[in-house]
Amino acid sequence: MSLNLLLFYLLAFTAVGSALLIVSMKNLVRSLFLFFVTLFAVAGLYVFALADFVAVTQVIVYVGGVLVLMLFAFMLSNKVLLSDLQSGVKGVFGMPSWQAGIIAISFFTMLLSVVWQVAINEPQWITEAKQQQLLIRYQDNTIHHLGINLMTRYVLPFEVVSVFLMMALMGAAHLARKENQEP
Amino acid sequence: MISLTHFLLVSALLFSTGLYAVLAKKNAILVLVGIELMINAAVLNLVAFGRYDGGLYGGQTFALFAIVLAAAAVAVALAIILNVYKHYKSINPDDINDLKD
Amino acid sequence: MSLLSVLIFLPLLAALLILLVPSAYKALYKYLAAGVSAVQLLLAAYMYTSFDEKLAGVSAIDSYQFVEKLPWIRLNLGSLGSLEVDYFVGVDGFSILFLFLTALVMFVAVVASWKIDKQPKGFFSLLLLLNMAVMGVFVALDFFLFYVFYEVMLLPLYFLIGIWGGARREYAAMKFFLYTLFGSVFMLLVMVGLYFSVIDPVTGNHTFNLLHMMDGKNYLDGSIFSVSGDYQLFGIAARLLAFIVLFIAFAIKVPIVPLHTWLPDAHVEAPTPISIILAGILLKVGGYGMIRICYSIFPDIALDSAWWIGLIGVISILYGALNALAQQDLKRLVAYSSVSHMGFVLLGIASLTPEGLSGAMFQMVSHGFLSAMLFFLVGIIYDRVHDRMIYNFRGLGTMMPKYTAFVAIAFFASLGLPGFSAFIAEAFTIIGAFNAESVNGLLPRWMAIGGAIGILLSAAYFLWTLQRMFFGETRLKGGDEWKARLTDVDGRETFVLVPMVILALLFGLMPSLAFDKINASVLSLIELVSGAK
Amino acid sequence: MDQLSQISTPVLAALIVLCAPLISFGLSAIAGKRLRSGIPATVAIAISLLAAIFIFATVWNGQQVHQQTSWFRIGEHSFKAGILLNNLSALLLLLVCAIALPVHVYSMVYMKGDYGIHRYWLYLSLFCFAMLGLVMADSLLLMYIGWELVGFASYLLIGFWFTRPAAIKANKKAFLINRIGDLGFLIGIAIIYTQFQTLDLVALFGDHGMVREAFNDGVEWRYAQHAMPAFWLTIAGAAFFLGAMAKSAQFPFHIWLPDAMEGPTSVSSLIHAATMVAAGVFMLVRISPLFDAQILLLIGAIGAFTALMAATIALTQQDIKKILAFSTISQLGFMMVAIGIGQYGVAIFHLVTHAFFKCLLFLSAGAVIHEMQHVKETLKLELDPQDIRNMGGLRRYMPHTFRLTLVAALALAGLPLTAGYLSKDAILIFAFEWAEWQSAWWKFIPVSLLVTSALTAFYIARLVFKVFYGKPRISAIGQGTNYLHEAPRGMLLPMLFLGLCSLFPLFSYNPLLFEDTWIIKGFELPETLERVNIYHTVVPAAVNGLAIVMIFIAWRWYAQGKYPQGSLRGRLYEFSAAQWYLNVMYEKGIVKPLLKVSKMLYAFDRTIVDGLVDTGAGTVRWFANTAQWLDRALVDGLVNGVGKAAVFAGGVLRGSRKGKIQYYLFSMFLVLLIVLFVGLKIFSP
Amino acid sequence: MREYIPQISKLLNGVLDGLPFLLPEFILATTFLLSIFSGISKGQSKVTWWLSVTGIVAAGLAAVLQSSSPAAGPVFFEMILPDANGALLKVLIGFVCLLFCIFVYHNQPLRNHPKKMDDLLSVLLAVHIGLNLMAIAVNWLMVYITIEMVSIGSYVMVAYLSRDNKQSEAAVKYVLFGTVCSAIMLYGLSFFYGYTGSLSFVDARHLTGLLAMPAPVFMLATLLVLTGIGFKLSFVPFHFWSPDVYQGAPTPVTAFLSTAPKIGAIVLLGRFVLSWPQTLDTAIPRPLFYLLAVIAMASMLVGNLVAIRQNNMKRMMAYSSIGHTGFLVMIILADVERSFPILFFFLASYVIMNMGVFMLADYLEEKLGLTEISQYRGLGKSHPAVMVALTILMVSLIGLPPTAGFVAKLLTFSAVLTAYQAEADLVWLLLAVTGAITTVVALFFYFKIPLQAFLRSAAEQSEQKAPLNALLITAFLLCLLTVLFGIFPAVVLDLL
Repeated sequence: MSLNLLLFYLLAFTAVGSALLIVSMKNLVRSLFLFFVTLFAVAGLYVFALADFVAVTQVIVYVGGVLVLMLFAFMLSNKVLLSDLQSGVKGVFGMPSWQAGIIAISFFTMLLSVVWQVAINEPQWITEAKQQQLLIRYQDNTIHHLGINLMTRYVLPFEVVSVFLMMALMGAAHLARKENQEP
Repeated sequence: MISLTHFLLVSALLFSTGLYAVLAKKNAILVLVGIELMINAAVLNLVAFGRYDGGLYGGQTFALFAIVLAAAAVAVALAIILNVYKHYKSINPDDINDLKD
Repeated sequence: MSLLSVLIFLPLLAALLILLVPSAYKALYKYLAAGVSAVQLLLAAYMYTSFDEKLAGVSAIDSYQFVEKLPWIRLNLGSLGSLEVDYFVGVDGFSILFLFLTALVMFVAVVASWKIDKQPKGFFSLLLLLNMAVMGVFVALDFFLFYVFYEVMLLPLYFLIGIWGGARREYAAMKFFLYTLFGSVFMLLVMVGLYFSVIDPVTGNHTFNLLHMMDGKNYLDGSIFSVSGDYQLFGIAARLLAFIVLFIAFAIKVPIVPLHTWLPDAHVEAPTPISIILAGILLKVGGYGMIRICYSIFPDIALDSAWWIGLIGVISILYGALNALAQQDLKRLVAYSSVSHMGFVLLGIASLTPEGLSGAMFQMVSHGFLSAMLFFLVGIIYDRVHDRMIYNFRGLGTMMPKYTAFVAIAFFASLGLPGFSAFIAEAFTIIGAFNAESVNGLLPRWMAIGGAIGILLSAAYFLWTLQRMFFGETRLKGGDEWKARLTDVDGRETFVLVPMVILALLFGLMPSLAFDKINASVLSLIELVSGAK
Repeated sequence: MDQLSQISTPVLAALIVLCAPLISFGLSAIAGKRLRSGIPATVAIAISLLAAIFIFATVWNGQQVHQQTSWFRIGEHSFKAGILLNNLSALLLLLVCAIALPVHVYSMVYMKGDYGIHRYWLYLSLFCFAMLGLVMADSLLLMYIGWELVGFASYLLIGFWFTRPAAIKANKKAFLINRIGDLGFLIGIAIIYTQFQTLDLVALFGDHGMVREAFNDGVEWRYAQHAMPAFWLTIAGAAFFLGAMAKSAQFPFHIWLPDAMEGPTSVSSLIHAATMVAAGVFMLVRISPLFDAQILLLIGAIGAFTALMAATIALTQQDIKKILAFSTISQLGFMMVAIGIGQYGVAIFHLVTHAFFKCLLFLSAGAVIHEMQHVKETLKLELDPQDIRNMGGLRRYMPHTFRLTLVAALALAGLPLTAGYLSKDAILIFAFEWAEWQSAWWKFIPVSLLVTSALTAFYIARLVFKVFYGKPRISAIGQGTNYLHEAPRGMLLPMLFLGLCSLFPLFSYNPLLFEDTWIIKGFELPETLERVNIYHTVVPAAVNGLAIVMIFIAWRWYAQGKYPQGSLRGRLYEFSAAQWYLNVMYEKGIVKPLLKVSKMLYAFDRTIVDGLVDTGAGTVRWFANTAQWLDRALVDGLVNGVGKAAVFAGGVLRGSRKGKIQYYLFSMFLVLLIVLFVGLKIFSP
Repeated sequence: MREYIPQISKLLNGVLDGLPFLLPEFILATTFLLSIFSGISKGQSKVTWWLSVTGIVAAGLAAVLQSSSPAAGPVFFEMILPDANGALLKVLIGFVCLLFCIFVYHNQPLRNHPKKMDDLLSVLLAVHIGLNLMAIAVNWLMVYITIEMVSIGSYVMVAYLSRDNKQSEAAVKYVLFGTVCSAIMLYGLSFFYGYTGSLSFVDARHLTGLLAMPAPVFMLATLLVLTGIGFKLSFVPFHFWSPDVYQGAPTPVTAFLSTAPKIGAIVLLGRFVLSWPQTLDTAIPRPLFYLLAVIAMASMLVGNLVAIRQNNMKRMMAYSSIGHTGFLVMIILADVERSFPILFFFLASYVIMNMGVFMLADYLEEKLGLTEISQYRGLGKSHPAVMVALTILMVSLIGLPPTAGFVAKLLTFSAVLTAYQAEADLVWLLLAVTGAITTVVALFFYFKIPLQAFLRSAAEQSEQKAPLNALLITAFLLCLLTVLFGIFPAVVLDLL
């Protein structure tokens, strides 16, 4: 077993484990902090998929943005919110909602079968890509590639997303804004 | 090189976990967290597949967009949850059930 | 704008006018409606007299009269071709009778609604809208146009029954609406199917033209309803299924057993003028539709299913009559008698003999006068005492001699007393049905005999009613109060009743008035259908 | 105008015959209550009579007159309306007018002062019009119209006093039973039309008419291209006979006629004795070529049975009009027998003679009832003026009436010198002759006729003796006060006319031999009238002998009051008095069940058929609920179901899931999983 | 870096080629920016309103121009396909947005909202851009972005007032349901990508790749992707949110939600489903086809049946819209290319009817405080014009002549029966019959309104006369349009 793989397993275990902990935790704040761990671990996994820029974005946007936003949201609002913990959770691995569990497990089974299909039945383009050496390599400068692609091939979505973000910003700001700002 | 299957397996686990959170957690914020987990699983899939897309970088680009969009969605969702908290004094999705048949 | 279009759209114009006239002048509405109906009646009468009876119509466009054909809808549907609908109206022997009948019954209905004082604006404008739709149905030669008019009939009726009706009017209105819509929605499907199966031989486009649909040559090979094709839908031959669907749609209107149950409810709850229209015209739409559409477009199936149609007719006759025998509500009795009498129409049509078909047509016209009259008569006592249970009256003959005379005339005319139109109709329906086995072997003879028994039963219930309500010593449920209110027919009512009596007599004594108009069409239809073998 | 000039004189006369009552009818209809006098109607019928005499003079034994005009067309067939005048119709026209006129005159007195008299004349004119139209019609369709219209007029007249429950019940019954007959007539018409494509009487039943030319080999009945199984010929005959049975009150459709006596007596005499009820016989004679052997046997058998049955019932009736009604039924049976044995001329002859004497009997009865009513009203008694038990000894007060009644009674009993003797003996003789050629079993027809004529003599004698002999049974009358009067002249004169017509001279110079009567000669071939066998002598002797014996018995019993009390009041008496319980049987066997069926059917209609529809609507609603349930609650239910099981496992499920977002999501995923699962089942190889 | 140099000019050309086709979006984006600035200023919202209306109208006109010079093929590296159909749909979307603006302007709560309505208009403009792009998107990336854009804009719109419990509840339900659906869709898309290496569904490689997918994967991935589209269209089983949200959201927003996103999403679905016949000339993959057929039937049935039980006007309309979505899916299946005029006519008439109904419902709600159908008792007498208009719209929604709804239904059946004639698959018949039956069923609930209004009389006669305003006039005009399009449908389709 290579170190690579070991590290991958470690990260994967961290990610999945922390995710499971999040859903089974009683304490909201702890869950949120555990979410940090998950996000970091997943970002690590991105790196293993040679998507270092994505990993960085993940850390910046999620950890720096989303999570902080969530925490701020709590802190800015009523204290009660913080302690407003969900009920029905019994113990660490208690089953607060076993129906949800069944659904999740069924889905997981389905996904497993899909994964298995992929494993035994590699998609054709991947095979071709492997043959033609179109893979992303360790030494590739992904930022370069992404940059150029974003400015050419993906320029339309890129620009649209700018409008999108503007709108989301406005919307969120509007919703969070206190009323009666104006007479 | 780590095989595709590994990634897919992890992503499937994350997705299912997120799904469980969405369905079971009695706190809207945690439901959002569950959604983020699902999105992360999808992104993981995308980058894992994207490794074979050396020419176009489709997977990674999509992943980038997905992350950004998710963040924006969270912002709005949080604002709305705060709003609902103002009215219901609760963010337990089960308590929010005035509208029904 | 041909005369026909004037006839159709005049009421619409009047309806708009009524909507514009402010409610302060509400007395004006009925005069306006009556005026328009009278003009229509004159127009229809003029058309009736100037109708050239040698021209057959049916499937030949050049022998239609008063034809007007304008392009209406031209929708370009991409590779689906273009959807072409024409405003195409014309009159042949079958329609001219109904046109006149409609104008007459509508006029009667307006006069019958003289005393409506609840929201007269709505009432009269809806009545006129209904008038337009019915006129349209009887002259449309384009399936799309026909369907539009057919459906437009429903809405005013729903409101007319629903707003101005009796105690259970909501139920009745909804039931009526649902029933008819149920029939027509599937008719829509068949219509669309036909559209895609038929092409206009001149332009090569698909067409809604009813006349083109009647010609087997215009059907595309391999299309759903192609004449030769054996397309199957749900395991049934497509043409058969289409015929059944259309038949049910019209049978609901006729109505036949067991699709008749809307009729008693609708009649009982509807206000008198609407009952008159329902029985006088709307039931005929069913029969007309069968002739114009089911039989003309699917002659092959019509031949094959004649036995069943005849059977349904006989069952309707007997079932309706027996049910009428059990009624205690006068209006319901008349309603069931309608079911019974309309059964003759089915029997006559199924026989496909000139006698039977003419008899059926004649029956429709005659029932138009007579049922309108019967409902009007029921309305008279209902107006006076708001009761129409047979057991609550007795010996009206002494108190209301004129009324009783009219009732007796209407009853005897309905039960087929010679001299009145129903006699000719029923006798020839029976004769035609009987004849069928010799002529074309479509109906067994016992069906004719079964129908004849229906005539006997109709005598039973009408006489029983006469005996119960009008003869004997006067005894009323409402006592002296009723006695004061039950005045004999007044001038306006006589004004309505007398023309109908005269018409029933006139048609009974001179059946040629009607037969001459339809003869050519009847023969042509029979040729069309028999030629399908 | 052109057409009018082509009309031949007899036809014009026939039109006058027809139109006179019609005009009177129209006049009465328009005038309503304002016209209460019967003069227009009487004048009209008088005009008709004159015209009828003219027609008779022209047509009798001369050329048949047939003229028609197109009425309407259906398809390729033209239906014509026209007038057919031959021996039969000319005779009947004359008869109808000749009977109707006296009845009109009689009515003017008899109905005087009645509240609804204007309606009386209206109806009477309608009846005359219809009856005359029926007689002169040249096609089955027109005949049918007249046929129905006379029934309608009869309905109106029976129910003339419409406030009397019995009257309106009776007229309904009469009309309905006649309708059954009409049904037969209509079916007959349908059969004829189907076979021959025409309804013209001349074309159909003329000397070389289609019916005679049609081919029938017992399997197939064929004319030109049209063919039917042979049994339809029999059915056609039976159908027409059904019509005749109802109209001519043959068993089992006779029950309406006694009830019809609820109408004014003058009406009974005209319609229910002389003319309308004879229309059945007339119609059968008109279409006689149609009948095959079976039908003739049937007609004969029914006629004979009806004659006997009605006679037995007449023996015990107490209502004077009922006795006469049953007598009429019985005599109509005689006519039917005549038709059944193929002697159409004799049937018509009896029809004519019977019309006169029976009409007279009714009018006499009317006169008597008139007086009894008068007594009842002046003395304010509770009595039935028609019950013969209340009468007696009237001979003294109403001698003219008595004498005329006697003439008619003798005619009915068939004693010599009367017209009845001639016609009745003719039937009997021919019946015996006919039976010679039939199997022994059919002897019952002449024998029963013989018995019937004996019974006839008895019951009519009973009537006469009970009414006119003995002492008045109402004590007040016997006490010398002159409550009873002779009938007024206005009534007596018509009766006198009829009485004269009931005697032999009108029909034959020979009072004893029917073979010489001109009416029969007008219909029959001479060779059938030869006195070839013993029956021509023996039968009259036997009949008259029997009749005299019966009259004597009746005289002993009723005139001398030596009635053997008790010994005769057995079951048979009851059976006869109750009119063979037929009414009860009809009521219980047909009317009640029919009403029950209709009630049941209506219930079926409301609950099942309509129920189905309501169920349809209900189903939609049910679907809606189910869909709702599926939509929101199936999953819930599933969850709850499993949840309940899970309570054991410690799982907890609280509260309703409605309106909860996670529950929506849950449902969505569940459906997704199910779809996925099903889809995989279907699409995975 | 270096390897891109030879391609760069080609890539830039690709970008430049595509630019002209985005004129409407440019106009909208500019208006969007301007609206933000104008919204900042204190004072009346009128400026923003006029600005937005101008922008929308201008964009609409640009789209009209575009329709006459459509692109030959996909532009922007197979991101979008700005064809003539797309241009027409943009016009339609613009029309909805315009109506929405009018609606908003006359809606008291929005107008008097302390936070003003400028932001709403800005969001609307952004959503408009999203919708426009959705209507022409042929790349999953674009699809995802536009769906998200429309969704998030809609969340904001629903939550805009948050006046009371119900409004905020609607928003939170909407946002949670929506984000879950989009997350699921993203996951599905990851498989689409993973199996084909491409994201554009006009790309043959993508389509063949999907066909080559193992059945379970294809089924799962397709279902997951459909979840996202289905959420926007709210067909069964992704419809759970819509009744609650429709009921809770401010009425103008409900009206908007029930129309505009459906236009974009249905076209999107159509483009995807029909990419096989159009690009590869093969049949739609059977699982997808049957799945959609079942979805169409289920939507028609569920929508119409459940609607029977509803009493709240907006809630009923939610189910009605589910039912109509079933019809839309049916049209899509019956081949959108051939039947685009049909689809367009259906959408146009649907927009008119729905907008009209909601405007009138809003009028009744705001002026008279009536939200439940049973409260409409006897309104026919006191407000005849409003109720007659509402009745006409209901007639149109049922699909009875002479209204646009009827022609729409007729055209739908035409498409389906033609499809049946082409391939005798029982599914077509089932679809047609389901459509027919649900039409009958629809009578039950649509006619509750005239039934209440005309057949019943009010318990107490309120003589409260509401004034005529521009909203009402617009609604009447729409009502007139339904009749006009019913009698002369060519008026609409001659646009094509």
